Amino acid sequence: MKLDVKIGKMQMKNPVMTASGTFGYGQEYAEFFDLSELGAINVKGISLNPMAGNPAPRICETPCGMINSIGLQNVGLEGFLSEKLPYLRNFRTNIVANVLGNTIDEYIEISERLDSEDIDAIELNVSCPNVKQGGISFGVDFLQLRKLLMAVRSVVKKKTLIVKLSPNVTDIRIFARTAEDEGADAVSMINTVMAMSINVKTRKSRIASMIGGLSGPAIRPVAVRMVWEVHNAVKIPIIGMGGIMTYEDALEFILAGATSVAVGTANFIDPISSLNIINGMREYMSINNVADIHDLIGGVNE
Amino acid sequence: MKLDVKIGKMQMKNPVMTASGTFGYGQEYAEFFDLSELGAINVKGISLNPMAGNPAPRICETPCGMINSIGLQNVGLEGFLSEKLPYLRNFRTNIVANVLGNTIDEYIEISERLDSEDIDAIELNVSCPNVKQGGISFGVDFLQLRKLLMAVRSVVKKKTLIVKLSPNVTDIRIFARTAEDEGADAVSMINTVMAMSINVKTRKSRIASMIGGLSGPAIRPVAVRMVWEVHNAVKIPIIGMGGIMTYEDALEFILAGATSVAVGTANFIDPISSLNIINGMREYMSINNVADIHDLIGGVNE
Amino acid sequence: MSRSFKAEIIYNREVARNIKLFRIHFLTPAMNPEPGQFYMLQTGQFYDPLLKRPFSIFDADLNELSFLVRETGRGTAILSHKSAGNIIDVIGPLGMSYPICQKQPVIIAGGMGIASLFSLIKRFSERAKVIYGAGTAQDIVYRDEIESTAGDLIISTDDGSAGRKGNVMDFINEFMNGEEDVTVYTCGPGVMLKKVAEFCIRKGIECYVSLEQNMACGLGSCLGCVVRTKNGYQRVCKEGPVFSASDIIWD
Amino acid sequence: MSRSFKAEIIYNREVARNIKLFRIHFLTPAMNPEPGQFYMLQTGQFYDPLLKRPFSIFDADLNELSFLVRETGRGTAILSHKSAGNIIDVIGPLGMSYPICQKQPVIIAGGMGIASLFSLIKRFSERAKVIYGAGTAQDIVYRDEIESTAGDLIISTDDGSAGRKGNVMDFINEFMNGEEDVTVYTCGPGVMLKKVAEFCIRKGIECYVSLEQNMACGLGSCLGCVVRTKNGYQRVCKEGPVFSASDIIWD
Ligand SMILES: Cc1cc2nc3c(=O)[nH]c(=O)nc-3n(C[C@H](O)[C@H](O)[C@H](O)COP(=O)(O)OP(=O)(O)OC[C@H]3O[C@@H](n4cnc5c(N)ncnc54)[C@H](O)[C@@H]3O)c2cc1C
Ligand SMILES: Cc1cc2nc3c(=O)[nH]c(=O)nc-3n(C[C@H](O)[C@H](O)[C@H](O)COP(=O)(O)OP(=O)(O)OC[C@H]3O[C@@H](n4cnc5c(N)ncnc54)[C@H](O)[C@@H]3O)c2cc1C
Ligand SMILES: Cc1cc2nc3c(=O)[nH]c(=O)nc-3n(C[C@H](O)[C@H](O)[C@H](O)COP(=O)(O)O)c2cc1C
Ligand SMILES: Cc1cc2nc3c(=O)[nH]c(=O)nc-3n(C[C@H](O)[C@H](O)[C@H](O)COP(=O)(O)O)c2cc1C
Ligand code: FES
Ligand code: FES
Repeated sequence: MKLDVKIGKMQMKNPVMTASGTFGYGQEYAEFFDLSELGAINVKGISLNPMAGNPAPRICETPCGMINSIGLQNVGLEGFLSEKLPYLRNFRTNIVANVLGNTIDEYIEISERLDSEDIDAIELNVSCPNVKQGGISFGVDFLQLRKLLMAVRSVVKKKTLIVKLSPNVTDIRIFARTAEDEGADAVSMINTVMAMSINVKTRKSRIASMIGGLSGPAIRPVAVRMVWEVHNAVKIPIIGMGGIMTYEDALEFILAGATSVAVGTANFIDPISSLNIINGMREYMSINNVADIHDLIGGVNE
Repeated sequence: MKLDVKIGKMQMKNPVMTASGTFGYGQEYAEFFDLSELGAINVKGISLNPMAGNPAPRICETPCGMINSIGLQNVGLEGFLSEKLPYLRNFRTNIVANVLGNTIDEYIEISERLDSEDIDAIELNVSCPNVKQGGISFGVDFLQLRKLLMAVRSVVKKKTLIVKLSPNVTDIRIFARTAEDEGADAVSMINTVMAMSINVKTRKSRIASMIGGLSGPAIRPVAVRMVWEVHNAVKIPIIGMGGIMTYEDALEFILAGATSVAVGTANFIDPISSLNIINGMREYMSINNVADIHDLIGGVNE
Repeated sequence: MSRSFKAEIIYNREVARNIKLFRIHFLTPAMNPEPGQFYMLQTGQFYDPLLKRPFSIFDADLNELSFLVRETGRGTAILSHKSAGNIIDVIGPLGMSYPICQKQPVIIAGGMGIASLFSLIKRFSERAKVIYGAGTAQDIVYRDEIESTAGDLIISTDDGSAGRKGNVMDFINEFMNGEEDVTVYTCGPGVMLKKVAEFCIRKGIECYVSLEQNMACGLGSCLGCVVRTKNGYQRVCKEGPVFSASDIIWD
Repeated sequence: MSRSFKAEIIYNREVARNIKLFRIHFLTPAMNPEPGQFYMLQTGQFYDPLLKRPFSIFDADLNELSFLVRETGRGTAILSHKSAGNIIDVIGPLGMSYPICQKQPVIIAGGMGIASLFSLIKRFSERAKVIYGAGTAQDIVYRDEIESTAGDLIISTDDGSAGRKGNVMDFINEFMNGEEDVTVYTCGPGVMLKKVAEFCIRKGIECYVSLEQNMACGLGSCLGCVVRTKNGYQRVCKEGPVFSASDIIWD
């Protein structure tokens, strides 16, 4: 049974990775299962300099979902390389570095540096709704995205380059095509959906920054639809995510056209979700006589 | 205690209406409560000619939501006027006619006719994701929307004109502003979010038409966010909807900036939801010493 | 008296493999159902699962209703684990019942189809001729009651572990014995319904089928639960679930 | 031995108005908690409510854990209605416990704050001096146990219906009796914590507070549960829930 997939130059032993921002830098999960089982680990968004993040409360629960506005709290590029990466390298799995810049120059600086470090892929977060001057305009304006990608692709020579797409757009295919045209190796999708929840007792937003990003099972049908749309629009591989809780959910994305999937919010609810998903996938393939996971990619019947 | 609100020329005794397509033409609900209690009844989308709708299955459940692809099955304009409207007029409430055309001319023909009939408001559905040639392009292309509204506003002289906005856009404020600029009396939002769900056993979409519209509590945080955005962008009243199940949910929309709210999917789960919501609102106002519902509109604290 | 009410679970007990008899008691006055009608039962406490689920009335008496619930997914899993004292919201009775015709009734139940037909068998009592087919012996419910109620009964199982070996189509001809002046009532898996319907249409036998479709409201308002009929799309929850077999477009 | 395990509910009984003692039994080997640590408990069966909820360890012994659960919203409503035999997923023990200092321990519990401090009182036993304030008599739990365990105890209620009338701040001065060589441990409503913290900081008294914040993971990975400290944002689930009062930026 073949579960391995390839995203750009990155060989994954199975299609399951963790979603950026939902798995810390791995440490918190290592006590629950062997992280070497994962296809890849995607880390919390990395900015050039350390960021403090947004005021609290940063999260709240909504029906079948949660809103977060962490505001890209992170240790910064140097902190990542010196404090976090060495630990992650203890595991036989791929490391994807999720990158966020305020300007094209920052994206270039971080990406160029990461291109020569011991990581496997660079994921450009151009879609985080939680940082004001942040990457968001790249994610909802495809001309900006084109400019950004031309610049970044020219400095990312060795590593796989992934573009993480925002769902907060009219036609996500345009952004996927832009990524493909500008030489991205893959797109990952979806980032969180912009959302708000109000406590009617206090008449305040449930998170300090008014608006945040919705994740979890609530958004899965939207994510699956978008993956299917993009699958019909581009040839580069898709990393699908949004509310994956079980292996069935993961397979929905694969059937819709994703080559790989990422587990996000599920890590909060059950720390071994991603392992269960890998095992469930394997079992499904064995029961249904699927020899190679590639036989399922985009396999939804019309 | 004042619960009455005004949408264009339409006086509502309370802010609660039913959402188009979720309340039939009222008949099914009359046995459960007195429909005269409602602020307004919004009927299933009306097209020029009767429409058969989409093949089955047309609906499926998703986490905290449902996807539908009814495909605008309806009795057509004449059927509505002769078979449905007389019944609805037995109740002392407003009737909103939700209208869907395939072309600008169809929208004009239906709207012009309805303008001289015994209804209270016309709601242009420019955002139904379930009809191929349907209104959807008007809902995601603001230049098209402008053209449509210029034409329709010139024939809708007596009735309140409402534009129902699609959430499947990058910036919903642009569409709301277009509606305001072209003389719409109000915007209603949000219609369903385009979505897909795959049965991994059959490897088929759970609904026959692959993609449908997501409604229910899952989308509420997205809808509330959009209402808040639009409230900060236009002056015309907003009719807010998307996953309202309880009076607290309805108040979230009002605090975010909606003048009126519509109850949709909740009607399926509990046929007296809208009545409970009206009563709950009244109780909240009494407990919290809110004399006039207008004191809550847009009242979320930043 | 409203068709929307709260009910308390009296018991929930396994009556066959994976099948529970789910008995509830209205807490507020409710209407009496007719054979073939159904109810929408709340499963989740909050919004996942969101929608109520449709179940045929299995048996009804004073203030109490019984349903047969087979666990197949999330909603039925929750119902199967509810216990005495739990309260749920219920809507019903809903939909059209089986028309009670004067001709000889022939009732053909496949598997869980018995849930919809049991109360019809009771209604016709010894007049009823029944074929009740199932996969295997463990899937059969209330065999003794049906045996003592119906005038005539063939039990069949695919594997021969109970009754005769075969599926209902193998016995239908023999059972009707050339007689065509009967009314057939049938409920069961889609494939079986289609075969029974085609058989009856071919022979000019009056036949009523009870159909299933995903439902949101159960009230006729969402237009979600349609089937194709010669009169266009019709709602299983309103014009159905019982349809005349000859009205359905079987494909 | 994993911090993620399944547990069976042994009982769930009301111990005060709206407060249940929720006792569970591990089904797989689990670790022992320290006073001040907490667990994440599953509430919903599917995805609504989605997140686990944090609860302080109230009491622990061989293979069993107890929590005090006050019903305040959807998740706690579900927990309050779970009954013996139900199985839930649990993660824990999590977070930092109260440091066990050598000085005289003064324990100040406001309302549900007792949930976090009860096991600390047991740990210090007769060394502990305790102020336990609540709104009214009906909100007080385990008064007898606390009375017989602690060396010294003031019970206070806002309405005087049990113990002395007033809030904990009214007694703190009297209670400490000018003595500043004590360690204060406190948990309760935010306003009270702030007052106690400011009091201690002013007097140079060592003080540990247990804080609450919305949590998603409880593990330190989501960065959702932060509070502002002099060392930047810190996670309540990881660096906390117990913090030194002087590290917190109280605003
Ligand atoms: C009129 C009618 C009468 C029925 N009577 C009975 C009965 O007496 N006993 C019984 O065990 N079952 C009966 N069913 C089928 C029962 O409604 C489904 O098994 C049940 O809804 C499955 O829910 P779930 O959450 O467990 O399954 P899931 O697969 O998790 O449900 C997902 C969604 O699909 C829908 N769905 C899945 N299967 C069916 C189905 N066969 N029919 C309609 N909707 C479905 C569910 O309602 C839900 O919206 C009846 C169905 C209809 C339409
Ligand atoms: C470290 C810690 C220990 C706690 N110990 C206890 C305890 O021993 N006994 C007890 O009864 N309660 C305790 N709480 C509070 C308890 O977690 C909340 O009352 C509970 O999460 C409310 O959930 P709900 O679904 O009923 O409320 P809802 O208001 O419906 O919850 C909505 C969301 O808000 C969050 N939330 C609401 N109130 C709080 C709160 N005070 N703290 C954190 N998150 C909150 C919930 O987790 C959920 O994500 C503790 C909280 C923390 C952080
Ligand atoms: C708490 C939290 C933090 C996140 N941080 C990041 C981030 O730093 N960079 C990024 O690209 N996406 C981030 N995301 C988005 C996730 O990677 C993922 O795209 C999204 O949550 C949808 O998947 P899910 O529904 O499985 O969580 C974050 C999501 C959550 C919930
Ligand atoms: C079954 C169904 C049918 C609908 N039909 C229409 C329609 O005909 N016209 C329209 O403008 N919106 C239609 N809608 C959208 C609703 O009016 C509403 O905008 C949407 O469902 C969000 O609200 P809710 O989450 O409360 O259902 C329909 C929604 C559902 C679920
Ligand atoms: S289930 Fe809504 S119309 Fe039948
Ligand atoms: S709850 Fe996730 S970091 Fe604390």
